[in-house]
Amino acid sequence: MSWLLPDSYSTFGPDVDFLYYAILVVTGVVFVITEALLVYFVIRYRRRDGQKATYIHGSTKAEIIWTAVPFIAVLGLAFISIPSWNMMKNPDSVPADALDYIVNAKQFEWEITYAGADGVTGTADDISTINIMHVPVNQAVNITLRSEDVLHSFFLPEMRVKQDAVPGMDITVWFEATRAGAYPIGCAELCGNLHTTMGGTLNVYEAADFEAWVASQSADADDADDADDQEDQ
Amino acid sequence: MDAHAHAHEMPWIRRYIFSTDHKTIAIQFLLMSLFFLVVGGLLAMMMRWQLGFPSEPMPGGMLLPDEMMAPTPAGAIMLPEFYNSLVTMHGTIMIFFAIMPLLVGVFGNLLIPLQIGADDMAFPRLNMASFWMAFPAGLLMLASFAVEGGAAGAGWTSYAPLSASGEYTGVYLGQQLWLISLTILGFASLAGAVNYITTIINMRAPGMTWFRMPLATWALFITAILILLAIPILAGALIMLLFDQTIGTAFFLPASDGEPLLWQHLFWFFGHPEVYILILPAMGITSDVLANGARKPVFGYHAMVLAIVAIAFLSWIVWGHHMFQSGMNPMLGTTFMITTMVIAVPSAIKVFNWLGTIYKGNIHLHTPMLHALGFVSMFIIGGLSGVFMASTPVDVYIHDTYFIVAHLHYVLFGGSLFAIFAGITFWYPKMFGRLMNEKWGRIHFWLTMILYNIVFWPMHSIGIQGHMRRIYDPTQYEFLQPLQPINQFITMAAFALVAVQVIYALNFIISIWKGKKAGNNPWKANSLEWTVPSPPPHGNFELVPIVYRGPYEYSAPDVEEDYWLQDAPPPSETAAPALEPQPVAD
Amino acid sequence: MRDLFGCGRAMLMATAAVFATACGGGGGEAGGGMEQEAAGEEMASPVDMATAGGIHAMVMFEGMAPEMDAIDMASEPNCAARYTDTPMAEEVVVGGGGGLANVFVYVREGLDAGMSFPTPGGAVVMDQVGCRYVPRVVGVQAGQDLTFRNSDGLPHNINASPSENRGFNISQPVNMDTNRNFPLAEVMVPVRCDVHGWMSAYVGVLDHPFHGVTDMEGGADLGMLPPGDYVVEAWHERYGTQTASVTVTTGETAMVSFSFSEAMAANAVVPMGEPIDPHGPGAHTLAPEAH
Amino acid sequence: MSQAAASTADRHPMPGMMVYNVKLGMWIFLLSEVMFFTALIGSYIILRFAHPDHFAEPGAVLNVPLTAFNTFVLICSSVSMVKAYAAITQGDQKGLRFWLLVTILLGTFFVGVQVVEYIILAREGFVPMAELYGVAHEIEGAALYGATFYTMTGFHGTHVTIGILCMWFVLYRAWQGKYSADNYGAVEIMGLYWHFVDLVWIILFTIVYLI
Repeated sequence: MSWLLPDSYSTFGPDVDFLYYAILVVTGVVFVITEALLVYFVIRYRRRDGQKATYIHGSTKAEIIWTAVPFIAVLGLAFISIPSWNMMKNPDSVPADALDYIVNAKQFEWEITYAGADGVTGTADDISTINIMHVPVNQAVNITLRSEDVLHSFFLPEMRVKQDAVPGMDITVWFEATRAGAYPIGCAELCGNLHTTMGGTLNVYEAADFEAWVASQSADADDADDADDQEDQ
Repeated sequence: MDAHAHAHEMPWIRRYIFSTDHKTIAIQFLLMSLFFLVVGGLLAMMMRWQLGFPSEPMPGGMLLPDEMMAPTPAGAIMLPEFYNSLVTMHGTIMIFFAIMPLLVGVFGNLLIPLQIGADDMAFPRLNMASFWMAFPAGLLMLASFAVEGGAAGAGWTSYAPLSASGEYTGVYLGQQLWLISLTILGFASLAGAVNYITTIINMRAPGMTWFRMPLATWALFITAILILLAIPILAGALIMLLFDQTIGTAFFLPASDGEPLLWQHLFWFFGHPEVYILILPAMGITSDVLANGARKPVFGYHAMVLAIVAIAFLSWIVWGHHMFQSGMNPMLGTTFMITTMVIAVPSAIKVFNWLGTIYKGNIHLHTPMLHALGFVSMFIIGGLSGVFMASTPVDVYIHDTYFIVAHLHYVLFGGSLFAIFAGITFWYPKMFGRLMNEKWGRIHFWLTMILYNIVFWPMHSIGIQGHMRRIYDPTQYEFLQPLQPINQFITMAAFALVAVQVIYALNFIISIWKGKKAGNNPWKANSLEWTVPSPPPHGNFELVPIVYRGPYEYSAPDVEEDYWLQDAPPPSETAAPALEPQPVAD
Repeated sequence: MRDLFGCGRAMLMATAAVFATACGGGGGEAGGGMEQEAAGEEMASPVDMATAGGIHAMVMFEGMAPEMDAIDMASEPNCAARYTDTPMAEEVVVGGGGGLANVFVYVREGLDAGMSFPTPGGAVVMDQVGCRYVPRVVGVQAGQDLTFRNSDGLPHNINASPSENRGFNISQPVNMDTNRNFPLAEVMVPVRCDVHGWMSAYVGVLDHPFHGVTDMEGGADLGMLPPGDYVVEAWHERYGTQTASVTVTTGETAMVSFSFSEAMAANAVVPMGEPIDPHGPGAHTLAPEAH
Repeated sequence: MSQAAASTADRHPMPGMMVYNVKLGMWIFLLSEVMFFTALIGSYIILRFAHPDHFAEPGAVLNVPLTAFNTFVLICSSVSMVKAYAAITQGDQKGLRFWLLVTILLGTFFVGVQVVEYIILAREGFVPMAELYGVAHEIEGAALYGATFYTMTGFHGTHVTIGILCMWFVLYRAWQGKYSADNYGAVEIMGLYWHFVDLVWIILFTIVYLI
């Protein structure tokens, strides 16, 4: 039972993890102090017969202190969160050289489309996979997240990415993985009966391996197109 | 005319079933919501079975129909559809039919007239109607388990479009019953809220100024205002969703250009005030009990009132923090993050004031006091874990994970439910004339406290490891498989937690007949309900009470005892009271 | 506490074992095919067997069978592991002799107006094996039980979207059977699995028993009918429908043949959810290519 | 009516009490009504901003002159309600009955016109259902327009109808002579409700028909 985050492998990782631990420390200190005081007071001021409690109604000074201190603390936490939040979610923060992807969610699959050699989605050389996403390491990827039916939530725990997919909306999600490997993809929004099966795998490759994967896919890209046509029927 | 005598002439059905007496209605709400609390708890146990032992045959599952539990040669295995219904109905029943009626229906009805010195609510028949809408609404909600397609399965938040069309879930009638039931419950809540607000504004006894009201009444007053303003928003949203479901409109269906996010905005615009509806009365009850247990005035009474008002006000501008990852504009996310952080301040003020209240007290650790202290210690955890998700970047990671489940249960179970236990035990004499058993009360408290933490504390941890909420089978995800022993451990502890509640149930039932007779004021408390017999007669007060002071004058140096009833004339006026007690004017 | 608990579970397992024995441990056989399970007591059929004749349909595929795509089961390794070869899509399945399989052939028109047929007691089984439906196309009578069987032991979901009947969306997390029926006749009801996008199947629902699905030879028996003129339709998921008229005489098996070719895929109309009234006029304008 | 209940509701005001219970209760209830219509109107505004192309120009689909006249009728009914209230505060029983009846008739006329308007619009294919929308005629915009229009005006119409039913009850009691210059609470809260419904309509008319 651990309060430590699992390792992160994206450029968002340090920001999110720093904020998490910062809040953990702040709340941890408050937690220990308040709970310790509670226990201490209960023991120290336990019932003594024939004695009265001290008749105190309050203290304006104390009220001001414990209004102002938490106020400053939480506002501080809010303000240090803003830059990271903007970096993660603001569409303007997506690096210009990011690779374009489309992730289309539906009950209960992630359909992932990679733009292919021409770098534009929606063209003939697109590569589509189901539930398995292939990305290069140290390269930003720019995902247009869509949904066909209900809400889903695209969750990459190690990348510290989570974004709901909303039918009728194109939502921009981006991240940059920093280590090659295979990582889970999850659905974090209840999306129907078999919501639980809507998992997948994120394969992060070294640049060369990614090229090889693209090449292997482009070889049978025609077949993939046929398959798409048939699905449409 | 003598109301008191009149009550005894009334036929049985008017006295116990269709009663207009606020105390009887409070007991009706109590029995109803305890029933739903049990139901909600059992639903949670079935969920826990599935989470601890995914797709293993559930004991007793054979008793349930095939649409819920699939019969296999090995035994009955829970279906994902049913699991989703359990998730939905556990949340819905606990929030709308257990915690909310317990806090608002029971304590609102019982305490408001008694604590302000009124003979009853402003609109007693409306009050009766409120219960008789809420109860059938609950039965309708339960009945939805029996209809074709099963009960609603889109979560208690019923996010559209999953909830807006049966084609996504296979649940048609169940979802519609869910919507209708909550709409009826909404009417019941509104009837209650109008009643409470009118009663508190208009029917306070002479001398009961605003700042002489006990904090329980203050909290219920502010809660009633939140209900009054929030429930109609929910009703509007529910009706639109019902139209989408039944007549084919497309408010929330993107296929016809409806807006799924509109549902979320409406729901949480209601939903966040609702969250405080579920905690403010608990805070009020805790304040009353803590002062009584510590034999000391509440520390910073005015600050406590202001904090309640501030929470209520801020609760209207923080709803977006439920929607950080929903696709809402990130700039709005920043705004909501700041308002959300700010709402932590009044909660912190309350915690520090509670600590100030027991500081230098003379603490009597009776059962209600234990539960009140339990509330404070658990609310600290629930409040602090809320700071994590207020920070938007951290929320990206922990949103919709078990961290949220842990957080909300620390607030609703560790918070509200402990306060409810405190409140029921504390005011039990005013309902049934007797005290609950003290020894068994303490045993129950300690077992509950320990087991409760064993159940919910590890949920923070598995949430931090990325365990999503509302998933039917965690082992479907390879990265969650190492967490399965923790899930099993939580499940076992949860069973034990529910089992020890039998102690409370037995204590509650047996004490009705066998409990120690309470007398007027068993806890040596100050507020007006303790000046009348337990249980108070129909009409409550023989003479309209006159209030001389605030409700928390414990250990005042002016009197010998360590408590000072609100209607006790001050020593200087005992000879010639400025105000003559008046007979009740009816 | 833990001990107590384990004991409870052990007891449960024991109960389950007894239950399994009682049930004959059913539900395991993979491979499926259409099974008419124990039919029970048949109600009297209105067809007089003394005068009845049969219909046998042959559906052939002309030309080279189109090459099917490989199914990418990478997202479900447990299923992929069941195959030694790459599993191929089954949209067009042509047998060695040129027969076109998975064609639903049924009597579309010509039954006497007064005739109604008892609902068969046995269930039609549609199995899920290796993340495929086996069989892929079935015919059932309206109201007859259709058993969806999960033999994969991993979660499947069965999403049927009929037009006339009420749809359903049920899931099967483990090896199990689920029975459903369609009370109204319609051709066809599409069925798919939302977890595995490649899995699809079709159910033809008719209020009479005169239908069949072609095997690898392209043959299908439509059963014994009263003598008369009938319109028979053959339905294929890619090539659409063809009709032929056929005359049934006592004691004979009338042959009716259809042929499909890849060229038809281009402008095929594939009916879904079409209500069928088999009691219509016997003769019908015939499609030219049907003989 | 329970005696105990009557005693509470009509009890002599407590010290510091500004308005009697039922009137205060009505004000509080109307606050919640404000929130209800806020939810509906807010949804309309959000949907309209999100999909401006789906909402027709003012007057393109809806009959503005007819509804403007209808609005005038409803405002007149508010005036007649005031007259009824003024009459009973003077103890004028006849005036109360007359003006109540006028209010009822004007209200009924309003609802009647609304029903006729619905029928005409529905025949033109302007319905709330997404699938059936615009079947008969080509109507600009999408189903959101129909859904929001019928929901908002429909709920308002329901409120007017409930008001009319309550007013029949008040009129019946007025006929029995239950009200007087000292006892006119029911008429007053009836008036409060009626003016509220009227006010909501003016807002709805403005944003649904005119903007």
